[in-house]
Amino acid sequence: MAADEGQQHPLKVYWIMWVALFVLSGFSYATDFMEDGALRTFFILFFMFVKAGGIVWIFMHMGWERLSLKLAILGPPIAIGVLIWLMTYEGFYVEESRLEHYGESTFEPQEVPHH
Amino acid sequence: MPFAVVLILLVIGSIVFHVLSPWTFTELASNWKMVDVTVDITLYVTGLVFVAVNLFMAYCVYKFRYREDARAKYEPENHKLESWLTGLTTVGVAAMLTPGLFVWANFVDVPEEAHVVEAVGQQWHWTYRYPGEDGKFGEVDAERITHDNPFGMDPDDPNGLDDVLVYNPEVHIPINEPVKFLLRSKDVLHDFAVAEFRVKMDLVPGMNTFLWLQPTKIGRFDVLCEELCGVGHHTMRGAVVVEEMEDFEAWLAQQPTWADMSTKAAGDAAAGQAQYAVCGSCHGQNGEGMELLNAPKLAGQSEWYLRGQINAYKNGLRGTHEDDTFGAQMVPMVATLASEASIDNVVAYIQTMPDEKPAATIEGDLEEGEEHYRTCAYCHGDDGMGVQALNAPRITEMSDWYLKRQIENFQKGVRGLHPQDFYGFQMSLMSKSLQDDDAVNDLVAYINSLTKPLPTED
Amino acid sequence: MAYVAIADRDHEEEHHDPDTFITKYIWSQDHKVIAIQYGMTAIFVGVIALALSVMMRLQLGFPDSFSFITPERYYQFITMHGMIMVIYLLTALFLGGFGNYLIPLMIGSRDMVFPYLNMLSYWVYLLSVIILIASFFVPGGSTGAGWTLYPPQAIMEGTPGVDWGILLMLASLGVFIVAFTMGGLNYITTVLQARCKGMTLMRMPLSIWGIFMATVLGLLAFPALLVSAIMMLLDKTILTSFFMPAISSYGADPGYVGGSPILFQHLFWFFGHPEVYIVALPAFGVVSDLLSTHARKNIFGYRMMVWAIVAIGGLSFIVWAHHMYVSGMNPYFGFFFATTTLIIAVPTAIKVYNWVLTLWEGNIHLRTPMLFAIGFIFTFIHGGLTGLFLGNVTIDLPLSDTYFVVAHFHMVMGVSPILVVFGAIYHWWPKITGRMYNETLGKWHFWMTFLGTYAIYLPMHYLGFQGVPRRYFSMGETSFLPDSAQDLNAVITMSALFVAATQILFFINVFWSLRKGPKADPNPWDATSLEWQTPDTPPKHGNWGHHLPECHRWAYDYSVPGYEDDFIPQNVPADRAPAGRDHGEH
Amino acid sequence: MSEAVVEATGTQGVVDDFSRDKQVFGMPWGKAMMWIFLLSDTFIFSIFLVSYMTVRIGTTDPWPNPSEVFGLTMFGANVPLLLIAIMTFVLITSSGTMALAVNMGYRKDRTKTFWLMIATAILGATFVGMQAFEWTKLISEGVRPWENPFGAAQFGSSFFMITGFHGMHVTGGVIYLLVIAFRVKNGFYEKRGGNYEIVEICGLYWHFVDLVWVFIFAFFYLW
Ligand code: HEA
Ligand code: HEA
Ligand code: CUA
Ligand SMILES: [Cu+2]
Repeated sequence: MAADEGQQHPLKVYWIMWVALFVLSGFSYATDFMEDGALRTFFILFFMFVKAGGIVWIFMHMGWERLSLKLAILGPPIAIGVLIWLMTYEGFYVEESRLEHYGESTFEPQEVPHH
Repeated sequence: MPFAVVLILLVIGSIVFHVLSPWTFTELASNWKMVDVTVDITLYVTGLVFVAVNLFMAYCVYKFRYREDARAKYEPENHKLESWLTGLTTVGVAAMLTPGLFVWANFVDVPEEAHVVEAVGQQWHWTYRYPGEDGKFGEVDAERITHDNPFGMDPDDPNGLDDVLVYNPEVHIPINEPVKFLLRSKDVLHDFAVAEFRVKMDLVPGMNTFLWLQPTKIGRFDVLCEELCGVGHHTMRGAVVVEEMEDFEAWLAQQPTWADMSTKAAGDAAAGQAQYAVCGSCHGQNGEGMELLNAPKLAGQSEWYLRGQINAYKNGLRGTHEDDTFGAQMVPMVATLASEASIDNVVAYIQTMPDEKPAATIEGDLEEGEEHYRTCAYCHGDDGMGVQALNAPRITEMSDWYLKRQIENFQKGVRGLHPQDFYGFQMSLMSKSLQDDDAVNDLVAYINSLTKPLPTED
Repeated sequence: MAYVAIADRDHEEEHHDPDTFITKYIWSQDHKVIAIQYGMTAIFVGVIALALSVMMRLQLGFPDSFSFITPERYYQFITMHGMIMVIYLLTALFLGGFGNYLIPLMIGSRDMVFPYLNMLSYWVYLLSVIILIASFFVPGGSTGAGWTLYPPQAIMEGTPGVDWGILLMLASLGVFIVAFTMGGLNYITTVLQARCKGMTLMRMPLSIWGIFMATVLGLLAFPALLVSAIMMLLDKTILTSFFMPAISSYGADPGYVGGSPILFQHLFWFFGHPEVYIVALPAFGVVSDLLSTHARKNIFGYRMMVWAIVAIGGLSFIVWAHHMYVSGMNPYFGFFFATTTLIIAVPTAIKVYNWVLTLWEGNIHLRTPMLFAIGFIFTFIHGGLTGLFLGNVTIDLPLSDTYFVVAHFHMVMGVSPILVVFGAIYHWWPKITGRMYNETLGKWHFWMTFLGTYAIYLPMHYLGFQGVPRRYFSMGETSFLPDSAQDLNAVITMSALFVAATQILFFINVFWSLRKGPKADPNPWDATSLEWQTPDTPPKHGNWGHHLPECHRWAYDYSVPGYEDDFIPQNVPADRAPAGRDHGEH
Repeated sequence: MSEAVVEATGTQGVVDDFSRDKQVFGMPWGKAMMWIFLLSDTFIFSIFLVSYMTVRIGTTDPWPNPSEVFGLTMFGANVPLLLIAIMTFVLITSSGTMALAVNMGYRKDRTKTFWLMIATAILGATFVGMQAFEWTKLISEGVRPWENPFGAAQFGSSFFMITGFHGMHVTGGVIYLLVIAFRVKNGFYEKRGGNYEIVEICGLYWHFVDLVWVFIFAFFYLW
């Protein structure tokens, strides 16, 4: 793309994206009314990623950028992926160790006041 | 030319140093032979590389040194060579890694039948816990830790009652039996390490970690804390005694259980008064101490410390060094306290004595002294009233001449070097940073300037 | 507008020359001045850290003979020593110093893309240094938690500087990271977006590659440190429990509950391991250029060298827990990290081979910079190989937290990059100052530093084998250490004192050269890379006078057959000299 | 006009971009730098969230139920997450206006750009305001960074830290927006050859802040 054009695109895409974001947020908000479980988790993540993708791809114009930028920006976070992956194991390892040696928590949560 | 020579000499020198060096791994005392083997393998592979690459470099430096007429070869790349080297390196790496992973797999899964011992670390000493008859540990909780319950045991947990509690940095384990050390820390990170066993592991507060081994040698091995845990880090020592099964069981049988500890009756001051008569003759009827008789003030000293020191004399941890003439006088005296109970009674009686500030006998430069005291304050507290959790006794408003003599004893090794006097050993390490007599005087003078805080309700 | 690559927008308003002294030397936006400011500050703190190390050695070599070294101070010394050396000296010197100076010159641009930000970067760095130094003087002194700052101990009673020292340290680190980010964004953008005509990435000198990759690592790794610093600050100040479980400290309950100390270690090393490569990669790059230039030979296997740098950079993010084999983390991680860690040896090995093969069939001038470069190869091989011991999880069991580790990282970080730093200073000195240094002094400086440091660190490995723990104020009697171990310590201390003293030679050389050093000609080493082709020496503001250079070849056209000179500068067009082997074209 | 224009796409395109002289990405310096900065910032927020995840898994104390804790009572009924939902919509709206602003910028429509940016800034400010409201509500209910009556202490710690850090980003963004907006209005960039990429750069940052919120919303309020 050349200097004078820049990231200029038909307004329509923005409107669509905009509406889409509202709808999707509506959905992810709705997941709060589902009962817990794999399905809910799936939806939470699913809508999260779709929304995130939309913002990055359309609003941040990533979709129109060249592949080289896409890779340069989306590549490095893989490292974070590894960190997340391993830290889940670490978290559970710690928790198990605690349950085994220090026993269940004795904390009684209070009712959440409504106002 | 000289450079090439130096490089070659360095390579040869390193090898010679390695071969001749008396400094190498301590004699193995556990089943972890495989660790040493892995080290050797790695040593050979890397040693080979070290020699080869450096000699080649030396050769280049010599052969291709600058010459007027010479001209370097223009050779940007040589894929064949590069892939060969890459391949070889990969092989070398694999050769080192593979055995390592196998040994680790072995380390990770603990044998089912392993005896379990819990090593508890805290600033700056070790204590231990055995599961007792039922083979089950009672649940613990850091928030429950108090002076009467140093292990944070749960009083309502039946599994805990028969747990054997060893409030002492020395632990015993049977030889040729797999032993799993469960590691727990009360405060900060520590690390349970025994050089001869080859394995070590950090203690992490808020969770339990572990290591396992099978001792193969009878003997007594130093336990070192190898994770920085504050100013006392280097003084945090302990010992593992490896002995035959029956000796081990005999020893274990003598150790108190949680049930014993929690039901232990408090000392009876009235009863103690009678026994104190003996002590009184030197230490004074009110425990105020008598310099002439070299008997320090006892009144106001915390009971746990008094009890500890009386036992130290009884068990030969103190008063046995030939230069410890005054300490020697204590030995027959404490012999008169036959039973644990009698000790408790005397100590209880001492607690009832009026606590007057003794007259100062030592002058010194207070600024200097304050500077020196910074180190002491870490354990004895800013007010010098002592910190039980750190086994640091009260030093404020106690006999200053005695304080000075003990510091000197620690420095000279008259006190604190008995292999079982772990807390004394800490002082022998710490006291040495006082260089000369003046330093000691300044310090003691400063301590004289400290005053006992007014009693607070609670 | 800014679209147009810098080469095409070569009009003067680009760089309004500074006139007054202030704008020229103090609030300068010229990358060269900023580089020198960075360098001088870094070296200044470096010398402080050096002094600290000497005091540490005094205690270790001759225990309890110096009343001013108490255990408290000792632990403060090692902490500040480590932290300063790694972050405030090497990171700042390589990236802020050499990065700033070399990037624009070597890729043929007028300056960093955002000079103002660049200037800010330095002043913020200076602020972080001031905060750091201040922590020596606050009540309780600087923190003694070790440069790894592991909680709970770093913020709990029993540690020196637990009231103020630790706060200032964390604050200083935070500020440093801000400074680094400002600089780092500049370096990366400049390398990616502001090269001169004909300067492709695959034509850049390896120095730039090393610095570039190190900066990338920095921008991705420092966040981990920043975040953990923030969380530790909160734990310390308002008693949150990120890293703090329920504990009983000094017999009292400080009121924490449920946090995880191991989490901090993971975050710290997720930063920490890339960090060690942040100080290594620039050294790798620079040393390649020194070797090639002074051996009059093209660097061997340029493309492999570049890919190795990239590979090391990438891998360095998935090996962090090799610092935690015995930390009590999930033990199964050992398998993963041991494997990834040893894999790193392969790209690194490639680099080592290529350095040596660059000497092969070269025409080697053993000038001071070259001496340092070759010395680096030796010490780095040694340090790297000991790294393989530690990387192998099993061997780490006995060796972790002993002097073997100390020996490893000093060999690989405490001396190797330092040798490169010196070599680089000597190498670029003529360009930076326009004067020559004293060759003989330089050579002496090398020999003493090189041999001296080897004498310091080689014996440390053996203390480690015997099980002497690191971070020990004194050993006292043990059942397993022979008394000779103490003698060894004394020897180490001797050599440390010696080496530290010989650094005087360096500074003498510097001042001598600045006063009466002979005038240097623009390209004393007959080097090919662009910084040596500047119209004036030292280069003026804007570097290139009126026309930016054009790059026509890679940086290593030394001794190209059929050309009488044994070097062809990068800006010599192909029609005036043989093209050589150019990596620019594919 | 500059030969920086290479049309090859896909892998070949990547190769071409990286083997080109002068510059890799066909974009202004400022924009390239913003992207790189955002990458670094991504790491910051990721690590915040990873820590949050780890402590949440690790603690044995019960984790408060967000949809209750963050619930609001409207017309007698307790509507879970109502405030958060509103905040989310506010932020999305602002993203929309920002996107339009960028577009208008390229059309050199200064007044529209200006007003759209102002709108974005106002929405951003609203978001921060509502966050402040939410904080006060939680604090009034006894939630503190170091403890809370509903469960694990880490709940409050992570909540205040992460939303706080995000809030700071928003606040910073609002200021940034205002500065640029007024420069646009005053024709600051006309003197600079009428180039309005700066608006897009500003937009990149703003959208990123929105992006982060998407993750916080999912991980903190829903999960
Ligand atoms: C410049 C800094 C630097 C560099 C480059 C390295 C490089 C490496 N480091 Fe080191 N390391 C540190 C700085 C560095 N390290 C620091 C500061 C610490 C301590 C932090 C602290 O706790 O305070 C540390 C600690 C440390 C540990 C933790 C020890 C412990 O605490 O228990 C480990 C463990 O795996 C390790 C491993 C390695 C490895 C495998 C490499 C590899 O990258 C080395 C690769 C190089 C080579 C392999 C040599 C060249 C190759 C050849 C000559 C080819 C032939 C090779 C074969 C055939 C295999 N290092
Ligand atoms: C770049 C890193 C670096 C450098 C150069 C050094 C240099 C030295 N270090 Fe250290 N050191 C560390 C990084 C470094 N160190 C780290 C990270 C730790 C761990 C801290 C911790 O445990 O928390 C440590 C710990 C450490 C210990 C262990 C303390 C303990 O565990 O109890 C010891 C003990 O001998 C030691 C000694 C020395 C000595 C004698 C020198 C030098 O004196 C050797 C000779 C010096 C040089 C050859 C350098 C010359 C010049 C400069 C360094 C500055 C000036 C620069 C220019 C002019 C360009 N260092
Ligand atoms: Cu406990 Cu070090
Ligand atoms: Cu590492």
